[in-house]
Amino acid sequence: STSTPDAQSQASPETSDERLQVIATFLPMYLFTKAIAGDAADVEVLIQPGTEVHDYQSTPEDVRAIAEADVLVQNGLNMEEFLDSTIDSAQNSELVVINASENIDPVGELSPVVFPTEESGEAHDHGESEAAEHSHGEETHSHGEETAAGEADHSHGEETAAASESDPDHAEETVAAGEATAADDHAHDHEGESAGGFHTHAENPHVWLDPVLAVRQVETIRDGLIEADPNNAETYEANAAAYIEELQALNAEFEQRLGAYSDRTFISFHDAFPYLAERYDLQQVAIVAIPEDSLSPTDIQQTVEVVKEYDVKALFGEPGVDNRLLQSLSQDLGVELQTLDSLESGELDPQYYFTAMNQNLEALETAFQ
Amino acid sequence: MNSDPPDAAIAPHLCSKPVTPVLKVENLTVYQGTYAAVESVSFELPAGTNTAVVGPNGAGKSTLVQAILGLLPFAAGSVEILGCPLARLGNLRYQVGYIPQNFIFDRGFPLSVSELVGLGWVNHRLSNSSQLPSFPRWRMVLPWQTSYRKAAAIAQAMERVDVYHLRDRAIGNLSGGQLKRVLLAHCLVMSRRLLVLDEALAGVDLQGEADFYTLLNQLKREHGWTVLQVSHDLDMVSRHCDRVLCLNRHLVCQGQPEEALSPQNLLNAYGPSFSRYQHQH
Amino acid sequence: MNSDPPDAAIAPHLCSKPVTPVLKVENLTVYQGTYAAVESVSFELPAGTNTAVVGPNGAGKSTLVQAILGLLPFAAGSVEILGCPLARLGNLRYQVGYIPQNFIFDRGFPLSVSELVGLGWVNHRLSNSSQLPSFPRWRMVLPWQTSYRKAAAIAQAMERVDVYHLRDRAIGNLSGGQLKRVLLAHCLVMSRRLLVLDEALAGVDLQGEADFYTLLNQLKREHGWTVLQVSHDLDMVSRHCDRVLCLNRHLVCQGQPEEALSPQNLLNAYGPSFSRYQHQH
Amino acid sequence: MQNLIELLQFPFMQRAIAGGILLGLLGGLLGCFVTLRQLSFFSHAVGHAALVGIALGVLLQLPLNSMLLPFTLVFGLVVLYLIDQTDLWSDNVLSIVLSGALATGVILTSFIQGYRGNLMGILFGDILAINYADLILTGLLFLGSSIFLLLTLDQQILLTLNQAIAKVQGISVQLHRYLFVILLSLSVAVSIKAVGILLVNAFLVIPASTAKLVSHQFTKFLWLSLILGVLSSIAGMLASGVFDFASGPSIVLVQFIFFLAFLGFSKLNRKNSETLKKR
Amino acid sequence: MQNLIELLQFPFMQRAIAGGILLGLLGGLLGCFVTLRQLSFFSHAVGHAALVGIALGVLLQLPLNSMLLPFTLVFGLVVLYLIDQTDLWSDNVLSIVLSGALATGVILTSFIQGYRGNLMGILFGDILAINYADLILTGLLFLGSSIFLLLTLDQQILLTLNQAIAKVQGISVQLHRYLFVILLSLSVAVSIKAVGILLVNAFLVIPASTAKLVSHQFTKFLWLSLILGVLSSIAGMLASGVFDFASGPSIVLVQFIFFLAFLGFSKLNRKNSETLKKR
Ligand SMILES: Nc1ncnc2c1ncn2[C@@H]1O[C@H](COP(=O)(O)OP(=O)(O)OP(=O)(O)O)[C@@H](O)[C@H]1O
Ligand SMILES: Nc1ncnc2c1ncn2[C@@H]1O[C@H](COP(=O)(O)OP(=O)(O)OP(=O)(O)O)[C@@H](O)[C@H]1O
Ligand SMILES: [Mg+2]
Ligand SMILES: [Mg+2]
Ligand SMILES: [Zn+2]
Repeated sequence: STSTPDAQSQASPETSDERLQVIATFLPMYLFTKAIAGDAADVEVLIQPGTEVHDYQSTPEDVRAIAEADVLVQNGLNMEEFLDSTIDSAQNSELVVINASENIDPVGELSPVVFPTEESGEAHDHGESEAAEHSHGEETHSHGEETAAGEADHSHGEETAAASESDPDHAEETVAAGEATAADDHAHDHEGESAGGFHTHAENPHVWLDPVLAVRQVETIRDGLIEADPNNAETYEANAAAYIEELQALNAEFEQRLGAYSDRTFISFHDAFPYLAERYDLQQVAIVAIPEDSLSPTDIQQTVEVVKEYDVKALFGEPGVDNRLLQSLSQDLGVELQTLDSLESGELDPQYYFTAMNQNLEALETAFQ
Repeated sequence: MNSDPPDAAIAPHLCSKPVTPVLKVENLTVYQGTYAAVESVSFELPAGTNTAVVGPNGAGKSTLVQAILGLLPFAAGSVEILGCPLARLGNLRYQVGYIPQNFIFDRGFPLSVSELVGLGWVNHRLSNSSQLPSFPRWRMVLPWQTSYRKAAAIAQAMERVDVYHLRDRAIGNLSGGQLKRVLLAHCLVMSRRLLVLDEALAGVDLQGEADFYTLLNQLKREHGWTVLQVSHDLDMVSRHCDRVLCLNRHLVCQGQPEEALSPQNLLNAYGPSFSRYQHQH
Repeated sequence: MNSDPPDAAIAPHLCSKPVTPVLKVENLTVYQGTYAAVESVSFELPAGTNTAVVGPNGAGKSTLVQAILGLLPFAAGSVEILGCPLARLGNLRYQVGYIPQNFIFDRGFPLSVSELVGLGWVNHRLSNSSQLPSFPRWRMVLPWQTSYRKAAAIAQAMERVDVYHLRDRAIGNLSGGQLKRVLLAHCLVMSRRLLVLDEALAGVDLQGEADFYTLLNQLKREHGWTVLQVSHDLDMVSRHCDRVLCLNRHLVCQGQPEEALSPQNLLNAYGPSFSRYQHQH
Repeated sequence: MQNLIELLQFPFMQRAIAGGILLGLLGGLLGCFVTLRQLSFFSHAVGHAALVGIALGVLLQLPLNSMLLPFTLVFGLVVLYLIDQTDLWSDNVLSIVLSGALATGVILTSFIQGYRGNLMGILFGDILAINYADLILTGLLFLGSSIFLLLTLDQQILLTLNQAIAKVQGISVQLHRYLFVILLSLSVAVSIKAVGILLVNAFLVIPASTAKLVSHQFTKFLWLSLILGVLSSIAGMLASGVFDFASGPSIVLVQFIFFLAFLGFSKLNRKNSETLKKR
Repeated sequence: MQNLIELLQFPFMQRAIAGGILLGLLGGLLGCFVTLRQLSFFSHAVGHAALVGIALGVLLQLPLNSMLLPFTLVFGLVVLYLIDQTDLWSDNVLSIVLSGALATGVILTSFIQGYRGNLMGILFGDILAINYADLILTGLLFLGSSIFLLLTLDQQILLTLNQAIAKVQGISVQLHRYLFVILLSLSVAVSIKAVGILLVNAFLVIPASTAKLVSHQFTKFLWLSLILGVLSSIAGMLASGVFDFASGPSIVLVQFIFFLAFLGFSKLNRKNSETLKKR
């Protein structure tokens, strides 16, 4: 059997109608893309919400959809790494891949999963810990760039520039802090690099949970769509603008409502909210990095200490997951068990983002009261 | 002493009549896969007899024995043990001892010889070990109450087949003949009404064989045990058994060893080429 | 015709000298776990003899045989087969046939009788089947070139032990005796210099046993096969074997059946209580 | 050390150790028969195959927790039925049913629209997350199992050793086998939710196999298996406190080390006595 | 139907079918010995245990893809060694080594700095994502395996049936066993990356077991196993095209259905002939 690029190039024009065919990899990407595209393009989600990402096995229709699609929207930051070979397999040379996180500076270091006891006093001084995070973030990122050369060729400088544009204060702080700690953390940096040498999820991919970065993602997707389908540029602009406005309103709401609290430490089960935490000066304490991790007693001991020290009112699980650890911890400590939605599954309606994030906001408020 | 009538009295089993054959097989037909390995075989075993089943390889001897014990389903016919159809035998089942032709087991099984022998012991109210004084019948028997009797019975059984020195050995470490002896001890550990032995003595040495026949003879006479054994050793059979069944799918003949093992009958059972053996003997 | 000298000539094996015993065991000591099951046993088997190993259960007969064949490591002593130490036997190994006391296998193994018998055939340039005309020696033999010879040899071997009618049967569906016969056929499918049988005839019916002894006799006389067999059937042994080894951890005695199986020797081998058997006989 | 003592004062740590001990007992007891009946992969297979149960639960809108137990039971019964009906080895059947169920599960999940939550999450218990209800359930299960198994110990051994002889001795072989698988399924269902699939499988297999390496008697085997189960739980928890390792895997590692140590010991023993005798 | 024909024109579909056929052949061939040697859980266990290899790879900064193969080999050899050294059943040993390795892997991963996501991603291949390199590798492996296994077929059968007899006949039992496990490890390593753990396990176990149900001859068994492997791949791929099911699981489901059908057929056959004979 010969490879048949002809068969494929015949097939694509036949089946694709005049509208742009867009595939979003998983829920948040679908929500953003759908919001931008509206009715101007066909948007499909590849991984149905609720499917465990690693249980995902493609159907021929899925691959065919990729083969015939014009645009694929993915979160990037290795979130969809396991899809790479499937996308290759579809052999769609005309496919435009929009990497929604390409303008975003990822967090590579872990959130303080393990919360060092001796430092717990200083931890109020979030500036420092944040700075540490940033320096690691950059380190890992630059490394990632070297290897992922082909697809996203944006220079590092441009990226950070873009970042500082949209949020000048924050960016300044970032750069300054990064410089300040670069020398001190030298030894640690090497460890960071060793993790970077391993290219699966070296960066935390949960970008979409920060409304400001979500705006960035929406913009990236919008630009990508416009490039792929200039005819509908206005529609995309308009839809995106409306959605961004909503996101900004959401951001404002978050800032305003969370600003009222002084102790802003919250405990999540896995490390899904570092971007959100960073945005609103919250302190996320994650018990484990990824949900499949096993626990050591010290992890829990430190969690308990954090709860006591910061008088945390709530622990956060994820909706639909019966998390027994959080249940028994909340019973032991007499704190509430709330849910914080990481939006990896949910309803296929662009407005769902706001519903879920508002619920998250309320949940956080109860924790800080 | 003859076949223990008291047993029947303690166990007021619906189907046990005063004078029944220990085993009654009627018109039994058994399939192995699609092959009728045993066809319409009928016979009876009176209590206190030692009956041998002989026949060439593949004659259906093991099949017959397994069907009688309920290990193989049968297509037609009926089997009654102690006057009961197989399915309703219930608690009397432990009064039947069995040694299969191939005892297949996991060589790494962590089980000692004395434990294996002890597994033959059933802690049952009705158990009326003839070797030991029977205890009051109205009392519930709890496991620990019989433990000294059990230990004694195990020791005695092991001594009878001369494996007492192997008592703490793992069963996976026994030689072929030692294992056969241990299985015999397993059957001897308590009183049985029927002993079904499928080539149980193949692989046991001369001495063990002779001892065991002597023992069987004693148990048969003194305690009314009934024995059904499959064997290829016609010499031993004709010397020690009361009756012989010649099987070759059908029951070719049955009767006293002298008549059943007559050259003509053997010819019928083993086929025309059997004469060769007769010559050599 | 005596032990095939040509074979040795084709295989210029370093260790094969013109007149060597087929098997030479010297001072062999073998442990089973921590127990010395065989202690300093020495003997030789000249070509073309049928030797029996007898002894009580647990005497170490199977242990001895397994150590000779390299299935068990031995603590001391030496074994030479066809003049070669075991480890250097190499390609001559297929000239040894073996039937274990217990042939343990997966009953669901999808293998037919004729396939199992065929597994005994080794497609070797040096294979010099005495039943079939030997083919030119200078040619490379490819598998398909021998297939007709192989098929014929398989059929002949199955007929010799009377299992030809079972040829397409799965080996898991055989009766105990039928399986033993099939294993014998497996050994007979090609010419062997040494046949080691560990109670290979236990479970085979009278006719099969007699036939097989006749066959062995013929192979021994006509083709110089050498046989080492373990058996508990002293009658058969004294009737058919040339030599007897009495084993009870040590080699108690060896010699012609008449002398080796004398009451005194048996008493030594089987221990003092053996007299009982002697009485009954 | 200091830290360890502090840790031991936390209720979660106390619960985890208690849970480890109970599971060590339960696993050690059931494991004796699990290893001998070649069901080593039962819990593992059930754990994976549970996807189909959970997916069905979502599709039929039944509460998820209520699905695990019936599914485990059905899985166990199907496996046993297939073992009875075929000539195949148990591990073979387990593997087939596992694959079939997992494939069905994956296909079923594609019919689930907009479900929120992690389907397999239900299986990832962690011994540090064990709660009092789990402890009580496990305790009850251990009590029930030990009563059932010890009262019928002779029957259980005999039917594991050789079914033909067991049947002739009047043991209801099928009944006992099915009861055992039901017991096993119950235990697996309860403990997988409590401590996760890795740990359940290890508790059921490793202590009993270790005991099997050195035992020639069933009673010794049983006791050793129980003792090893309990000891490795305690040692594993303490090690995980001292070295700050994940607790579940630490326990498994301790069990594995015990296994290797016993293996080495038994080899060494044999070697020694052989060389002794050689002289 | 229409849709199916369209789908078949896509190269990914053609590759997947070709891959399915090759895997059906490779799995069917190796599976014959895998089922008979009680290694049904080998691929599954290796798949899980690979975590330790992956974690080591990350920690030692080695490229991950290069870790899977050596790890699989080492795993296979360790398992075989332990089977040789103990009285335990193969599935028992597999289960123990799986648990030990997985626990070690989990603990090792905790030494990895930074966010690490799911390390097992490498094991979740998808048959629709198979590429030409995979196809060629699988083809070569099949060629190599069939040459090796068919040339030594008699030896392989004999040593699987009974090691003592095989040894006496001059077969280097240990050598052949180790070679086979190396071959198996190679195949598993190559195909797990290509099609994922679920499918590899199914290909190695289900067609061969199905063939075993109805075969009384080894040659028939071997052929049937190969044919079933190939047929179920094709049927599964077509079904997944028609019903829009995930392709890998569809193949497994077809294999499972074949298994049940053959089981029912063999039972029915026996029943029929029995009732016939009864009259
Ligand atoms: N692993 C072991 N540990 C200790 N003793 C063992 C072990 N395996 C076997 N034995 C003992 O070694 C002795 C020799 O056994 P072997 O199988 O050679 O006897 P045999 O002469 O073949 O007996 P049989 O006539 O019963 O077949 C026996 O007493 C047996 O109990
Ligand atoms: N599954 C099967 N399918 C067909 N035939 C079978 C099957 N199992 C057994 N047989 C045949 O049934 C017949 C009876 O076997 P059985 O084991 O009862 O013989 P036996 O009289 O005990 O022989 P032996 O003296 O060799 O032990 C044999 O011819 C055997 O080949
Ligand atoms: Mg028989
Ligand atoms: Mg022996
Ligand atoms: Zn698994």
